[in-house]
Amino acid sequence: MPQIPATVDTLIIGAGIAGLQSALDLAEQGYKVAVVERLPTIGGAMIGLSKVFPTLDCASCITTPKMAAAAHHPNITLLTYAELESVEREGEVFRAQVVQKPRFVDEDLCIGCRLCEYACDTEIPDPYQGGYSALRAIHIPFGNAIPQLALIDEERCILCGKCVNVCPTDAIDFTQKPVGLELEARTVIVATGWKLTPIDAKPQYGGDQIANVISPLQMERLLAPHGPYGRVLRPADGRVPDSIAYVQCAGSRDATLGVSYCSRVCCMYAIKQAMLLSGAVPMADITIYYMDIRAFGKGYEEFYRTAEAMGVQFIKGKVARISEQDNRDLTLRVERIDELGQVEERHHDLVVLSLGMLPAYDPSRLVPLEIASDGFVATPRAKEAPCHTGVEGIFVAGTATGPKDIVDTIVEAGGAASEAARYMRSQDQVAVAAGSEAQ
Amino acid sequence: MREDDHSSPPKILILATTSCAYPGADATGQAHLSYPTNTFIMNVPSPAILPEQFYFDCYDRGIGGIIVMSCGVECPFEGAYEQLAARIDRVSLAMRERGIDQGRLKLCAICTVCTKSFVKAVSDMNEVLAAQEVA
Amino acid sequence: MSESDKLPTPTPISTPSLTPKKAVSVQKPPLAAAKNDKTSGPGIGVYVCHCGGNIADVVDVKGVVDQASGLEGVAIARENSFMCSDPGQSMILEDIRAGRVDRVVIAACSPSLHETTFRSLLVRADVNPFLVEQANIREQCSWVHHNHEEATAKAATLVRMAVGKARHLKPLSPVRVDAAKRALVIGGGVAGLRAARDLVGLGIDVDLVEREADLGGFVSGLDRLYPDGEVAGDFVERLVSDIEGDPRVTIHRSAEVRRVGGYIGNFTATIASGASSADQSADQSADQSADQSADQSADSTSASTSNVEVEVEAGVVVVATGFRPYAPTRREFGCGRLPGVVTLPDFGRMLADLPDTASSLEVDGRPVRSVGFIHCVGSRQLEGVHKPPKGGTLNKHCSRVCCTATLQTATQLRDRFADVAIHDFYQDIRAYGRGHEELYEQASRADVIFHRYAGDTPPKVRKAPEDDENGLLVNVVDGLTWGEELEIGVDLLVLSVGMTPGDIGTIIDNLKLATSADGFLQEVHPKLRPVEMAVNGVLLAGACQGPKDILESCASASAVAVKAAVLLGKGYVELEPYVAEVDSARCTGAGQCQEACPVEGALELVEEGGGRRAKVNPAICTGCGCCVAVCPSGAINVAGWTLDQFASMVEAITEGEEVAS
Amino acid sequence: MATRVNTRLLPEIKRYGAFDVSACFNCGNCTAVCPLSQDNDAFPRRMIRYAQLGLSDHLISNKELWLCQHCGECSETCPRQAGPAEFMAASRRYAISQFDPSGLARSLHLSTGRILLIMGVLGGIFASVLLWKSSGVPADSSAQFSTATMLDFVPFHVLHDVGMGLFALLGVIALMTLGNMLWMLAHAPVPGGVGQPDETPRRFPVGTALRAVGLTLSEVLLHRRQRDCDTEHSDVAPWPLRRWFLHLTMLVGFGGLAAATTLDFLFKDPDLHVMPWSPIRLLGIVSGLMFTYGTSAILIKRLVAQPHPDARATASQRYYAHTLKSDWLFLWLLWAVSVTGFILTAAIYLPVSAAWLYGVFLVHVVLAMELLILMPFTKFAHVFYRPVAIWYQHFRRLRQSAS
Repeated sequence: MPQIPATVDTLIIGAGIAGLQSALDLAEQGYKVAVVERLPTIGGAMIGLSKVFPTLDCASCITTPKMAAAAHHPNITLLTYAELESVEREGEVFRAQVVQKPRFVDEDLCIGCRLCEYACDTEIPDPYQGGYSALRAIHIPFGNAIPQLALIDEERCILCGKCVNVCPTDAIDFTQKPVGLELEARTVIVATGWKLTPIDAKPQYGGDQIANVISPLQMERLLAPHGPYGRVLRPADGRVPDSIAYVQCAGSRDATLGVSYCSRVCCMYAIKQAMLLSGAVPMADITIYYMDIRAFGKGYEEFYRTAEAMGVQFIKGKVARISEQDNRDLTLRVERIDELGQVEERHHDLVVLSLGMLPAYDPSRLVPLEIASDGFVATPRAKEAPCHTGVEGIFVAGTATGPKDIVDTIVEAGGAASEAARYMRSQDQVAVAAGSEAQ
Repeated sequence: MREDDHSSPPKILILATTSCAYPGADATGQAHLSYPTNTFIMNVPSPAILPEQFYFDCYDRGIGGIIVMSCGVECPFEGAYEQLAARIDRVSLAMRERGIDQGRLKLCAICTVCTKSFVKAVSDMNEVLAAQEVA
Repeated sequence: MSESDKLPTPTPISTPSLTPKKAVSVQKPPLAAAKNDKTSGPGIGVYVCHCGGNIADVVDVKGVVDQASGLEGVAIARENSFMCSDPGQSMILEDIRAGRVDRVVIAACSPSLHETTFRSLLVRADVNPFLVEQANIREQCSWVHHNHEEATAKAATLVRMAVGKARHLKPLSPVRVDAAKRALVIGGGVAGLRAARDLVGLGIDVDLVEREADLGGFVSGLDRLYPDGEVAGDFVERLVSDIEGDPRVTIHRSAEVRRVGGYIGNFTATIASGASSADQSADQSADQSADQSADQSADSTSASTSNVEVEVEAGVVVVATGFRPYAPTRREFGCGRLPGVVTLPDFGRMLADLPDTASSLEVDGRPVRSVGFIHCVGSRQLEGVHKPPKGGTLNKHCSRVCCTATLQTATQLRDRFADVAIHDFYQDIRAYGRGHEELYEQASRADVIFHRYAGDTPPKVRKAPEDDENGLLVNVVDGLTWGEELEIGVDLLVLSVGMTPGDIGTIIDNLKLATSADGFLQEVHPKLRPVEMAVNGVLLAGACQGPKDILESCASASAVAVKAAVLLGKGYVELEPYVAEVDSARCTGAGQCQEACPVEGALELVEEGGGRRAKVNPAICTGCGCCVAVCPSGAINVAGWTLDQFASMVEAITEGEEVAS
Repeated sequence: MATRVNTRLLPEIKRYGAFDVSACFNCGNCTAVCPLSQDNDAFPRRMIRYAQLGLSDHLISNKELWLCQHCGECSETCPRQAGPAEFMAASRRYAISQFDPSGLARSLHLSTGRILLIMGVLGGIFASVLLWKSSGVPADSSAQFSTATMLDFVPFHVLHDVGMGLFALLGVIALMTLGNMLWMLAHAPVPGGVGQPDETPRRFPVGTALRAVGLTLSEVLLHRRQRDCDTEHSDVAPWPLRRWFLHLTMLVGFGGLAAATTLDFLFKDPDLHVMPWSPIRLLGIVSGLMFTYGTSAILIKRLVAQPHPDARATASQRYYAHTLKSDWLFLWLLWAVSVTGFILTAAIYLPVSAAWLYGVFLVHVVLAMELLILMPFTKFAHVFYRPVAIWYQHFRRLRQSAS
């Protein structure tokens, strides 16, 4: 068990890029920060991406230094694989109950050597690889996970004991139990992030039914250098796709899904993936079916134009229906709005649904704050204080307040740190004033 | 590679400024453009740091060509570019005196996104060197 | 100092010095200095990264490692799939801690990405952070070469060069500069106001400079703000009241930054304030019209009305100068030529000035029955379709806020005038933010009729015939109507103008700031350091960086404040140590160096030990090396970039040649 | 020549029931999701766009308006919940009003008061005429109710004359409105001119037209399009309750009844009592049963459905949320005519004798007359327009594939 301080200045919920940036910005000022993450590794969604728009830097290259910096910062305590149970205000401070889930591997003893992983015979689908490849029942989540600690999948481990035999430090402990922790913090930053619209949200698209209709995060993994196949192949039959389609707004701007807002990143990630695909599968035609191309950020419009010049085809029209043919190719039904408004059935052999962003979960169950009608954390003074929840001492960063790209997330994470620091300073000021009055 | 013989082509030393040309070379890499492998990039805050003798030492040691990729007038170091340009002129004159082909030294400005100019500068120098080899 | 400095703060804060130029010190290398001063340590560790497949797919990493392990001075050579990752870093850390290596060569990506990562790794290992050198075998090797053998050979040479340089690496220590816990915020718009408020909240005093007599910038001239429809004036007032009267903020109104210079922790600026606000605003508008024709600068001699100049000092400079709304030419949609063609900000003011009781809008005395909005005026411009202004460039960027601002204005117009026909000419509706799509739907449901035009066929506007019911006719090839040409009668045509970079030539020149292709200020890295400029201590808030709406401007202003607090919180700043150093023993006082030195005050000749010797002021020295090149006795070198290092890198390149010959 | 846009049409269409159509953001989902929308015969977005741009003639001249069978798939999947299916229904009502120069259809659609007034006035006139000519309820109220006693009550020649008069009037009105529609169909603008018939042919291609008639008949009689619709439908009922089946029973029932009545008129001695198994009467009875079943089932479905316009409601819930009074009028009329007819037929063959049956007879005749005369002005008008549109589509396609 790492040494957990009982009292910190700021409790940050979520160790994605937003939570990490807020943590670093506070820790650099000398504040003590604890970050609670429910997954066994920090890094959030970003660490699973291949490259990021519009600079096409590799996502790991930007995330890993921040992850490493946070992991090694003397003022930051990371609580991974830990579930937040509740946060309650107690006078000037917040009291948080956290449960450390059992890894069944002693965190102090594990050296991350992976011998257990090599010895384990039980394969489980690898969520980090979009489910396309397998992990062992005991594993380190992925190569650049932080912390580099093994954990056992409780559900699927068959208790054969092979890992116990090979572990050089005797770290494996099947008797581990969840451990409750209590933390006291002066401020809370909610950075709970997002999740993808379920792939089967729109039955007309056949997501979850048709193997060659995939999610954008699955495509990220197909494109990543350490992806499941090492190259881009169709999941259904392992063929190299000749014709790939992106269906925009497959999880957003659609009242029938209950998501009428724009998810803000889908246009750009589709364009980015299209560009990467034209490198990875040079012979493939890539088509993006869209309603509006929302390339609004710095350099984004230019990026879009570059993709167009590279030969990515943009077709205006919302795809209404996707069906599978006998050879596992796909038929998309779409109105050609940019032509004569005729109905066309177009064939592609791989389709990526540009799914949107939903709140990862509802933090109001745990933290006393308001949720807006879109399901994200409410920010009552959004214009001048986008990171303010309206509740004293509780701030919010990143996609917990709505879909956002990485640039905007990182800037807002700085903003949340700023708000939190300012709040704590003003508390101190009041305390000093009260102290001097008392004297 | 264009060269088909087994001996390796003459080496090109590229002095690339930290704030412009070095990122420009990085951008060329990020764009996955392609250029020959006889190129060796040396990161230099400002090439004005290198004395005249440095260039002659390089040729003496067998460097085929030197491309000084500076920021040009965008140079972040006040006044350094002017001194660099004057020095390159002097070196060039001295090269003629010593019988070294002046084409083997080139000064150009490469910005952080000048990927095409970067590749062109490299291929131009290679042409100069190839012509020289034939001669 | 204000009382905030007496407060308990998370870090010890030394009293800031307001006489910064003398408070510069070069510290003795603090870490493992003694051990590393000699060149014969345990040796160099070479660490070659696969970068997943980025490197390993082209370069035979194992081969590079093998070659490296045979090099002079190399103690260990290893590989890892991600050197920057925790396992990669731990590998290096262990080697250092076990005493196997005392300096490090990383062969991986460009140092621009991970130099700081590996430096801090060395700090963790109690080794001077400058004892690391990177060989760029990704951007400059595996990504540009495809032949495996040749790329591997080149990678090996790049590693040899790095090792050559590493043999001459010396521990360096940062130049420590006392920093004023003050910030100069240039621009009193939304971003500047918000930055000022957050900065004082984090214990940093502020000088806020605003060109106009009133604070609030562009937003103060608007009517209502999206997405909630708040009155712009109320919003600005709220921001202003946050800082007005705060003793920690000095507001300079009707003022301009004439000169700004210095370096992180120690910037100085000359602020010229106008005599009276009335005079000043007249002067401003004259300035602005002049801007469009000729090059302007804030320190032009014409501004003789500004008679008060003050000098301020600041630890950081926050550039919050905002943007300039695009000014359409007379060719564009008849702006300024046809009656009833206005820009969106103008239209906002028209609505704001309209009495609440007004039952109809009028233009030139005729009632407005139909209003058109054209998006992307001055944004998303295309080569061959749009003409750049004289000496300028096309605005290829998207201005981000105009779509939602237009939708907001259209719904507001509908609220006030139920019977007006409203047409919206767009390319893509970019209602991306929270509450924006809702505004789009609200506008649709309020019967705003949308027409989609292609970027290369913008709508055409002409005056309607006298007998027409409308004053203007707009013709558009409508992408939503199978490319049919439609004719739409309007009485008022509103151009949703984009954002263009502001006129901040003086500041850009003085501080040597970088701009991106779109003309806006360029941050160091959009994700790693989104609010910082490459010039240390210069921070970016709001739309001077690129189009941003109010929320985004405020978020970036807050992020700037936190960055300033991190930089200045300790009361001193540590600068990179790459400055000229004089070896007094070899210096002959010849003085060529001083002649060559382009920076005033950076290098002086002083009497020392019975002769003239060169002396460098490390806080001012830029490390350009002009002095190095001319020194006849080789007595000057720039720390971290010595001539020895360059020489051994060249040796490393040509090593193979010598063997061959 | 550019097309001039006006924005006054949209509010007008909304009055006919297209309440949400303004929300449309032209994504094209409705058109692409529609199982009947194909190639260039694409709808509903095209019609919505015409409405948005105020192009009334373009809107009502489109055969696609009538090709829609209102399955509701488009409304169910519309991302903005703009109700494209309801828009199509509203546009059909609007088109019916536009094809009718008298303004009667518009009144019926837009005003409940006018519906009641028109129904009352017409009913009053018909009833008065019949009663004026009536010889009164038979004095012997215990006499078995029969065709003969009915025709004693209102003499056959009165029924015959009034009926023929009404048919003649109906024919004139129908020809006029249908003529309007045909003229507009033939001049309908087609996006980009694709598929537009080459200039008016010198000779009307009779053969092609007849083949198109054949195709149309088979399609209408088999209800092929409605069945296509139903397979896509998310709330699928057992087949006897499916929309296409009910509609088919109504169509066949109505047709059978019309045939039986006409044959009776032409060939039957009014005074002769025929047994239920005589062919014409059997046709009438079976058709009447079907018709009654169809109208009743549809009415009940509509009455029990909770109208709900929002997303994720079932298609029929959304469909019924936007039913106008004029639609109800048409349905109730059909139902009332079928039910009264059913009662009368039953009474003829059962041992009953009641004075109120003559009242039922009067109501039956009056309502049937109203139904007939209002046919071109209510939803009933789709009986002509829809087959004509389908015929036109076949005709065009046949000609295109020939050329």
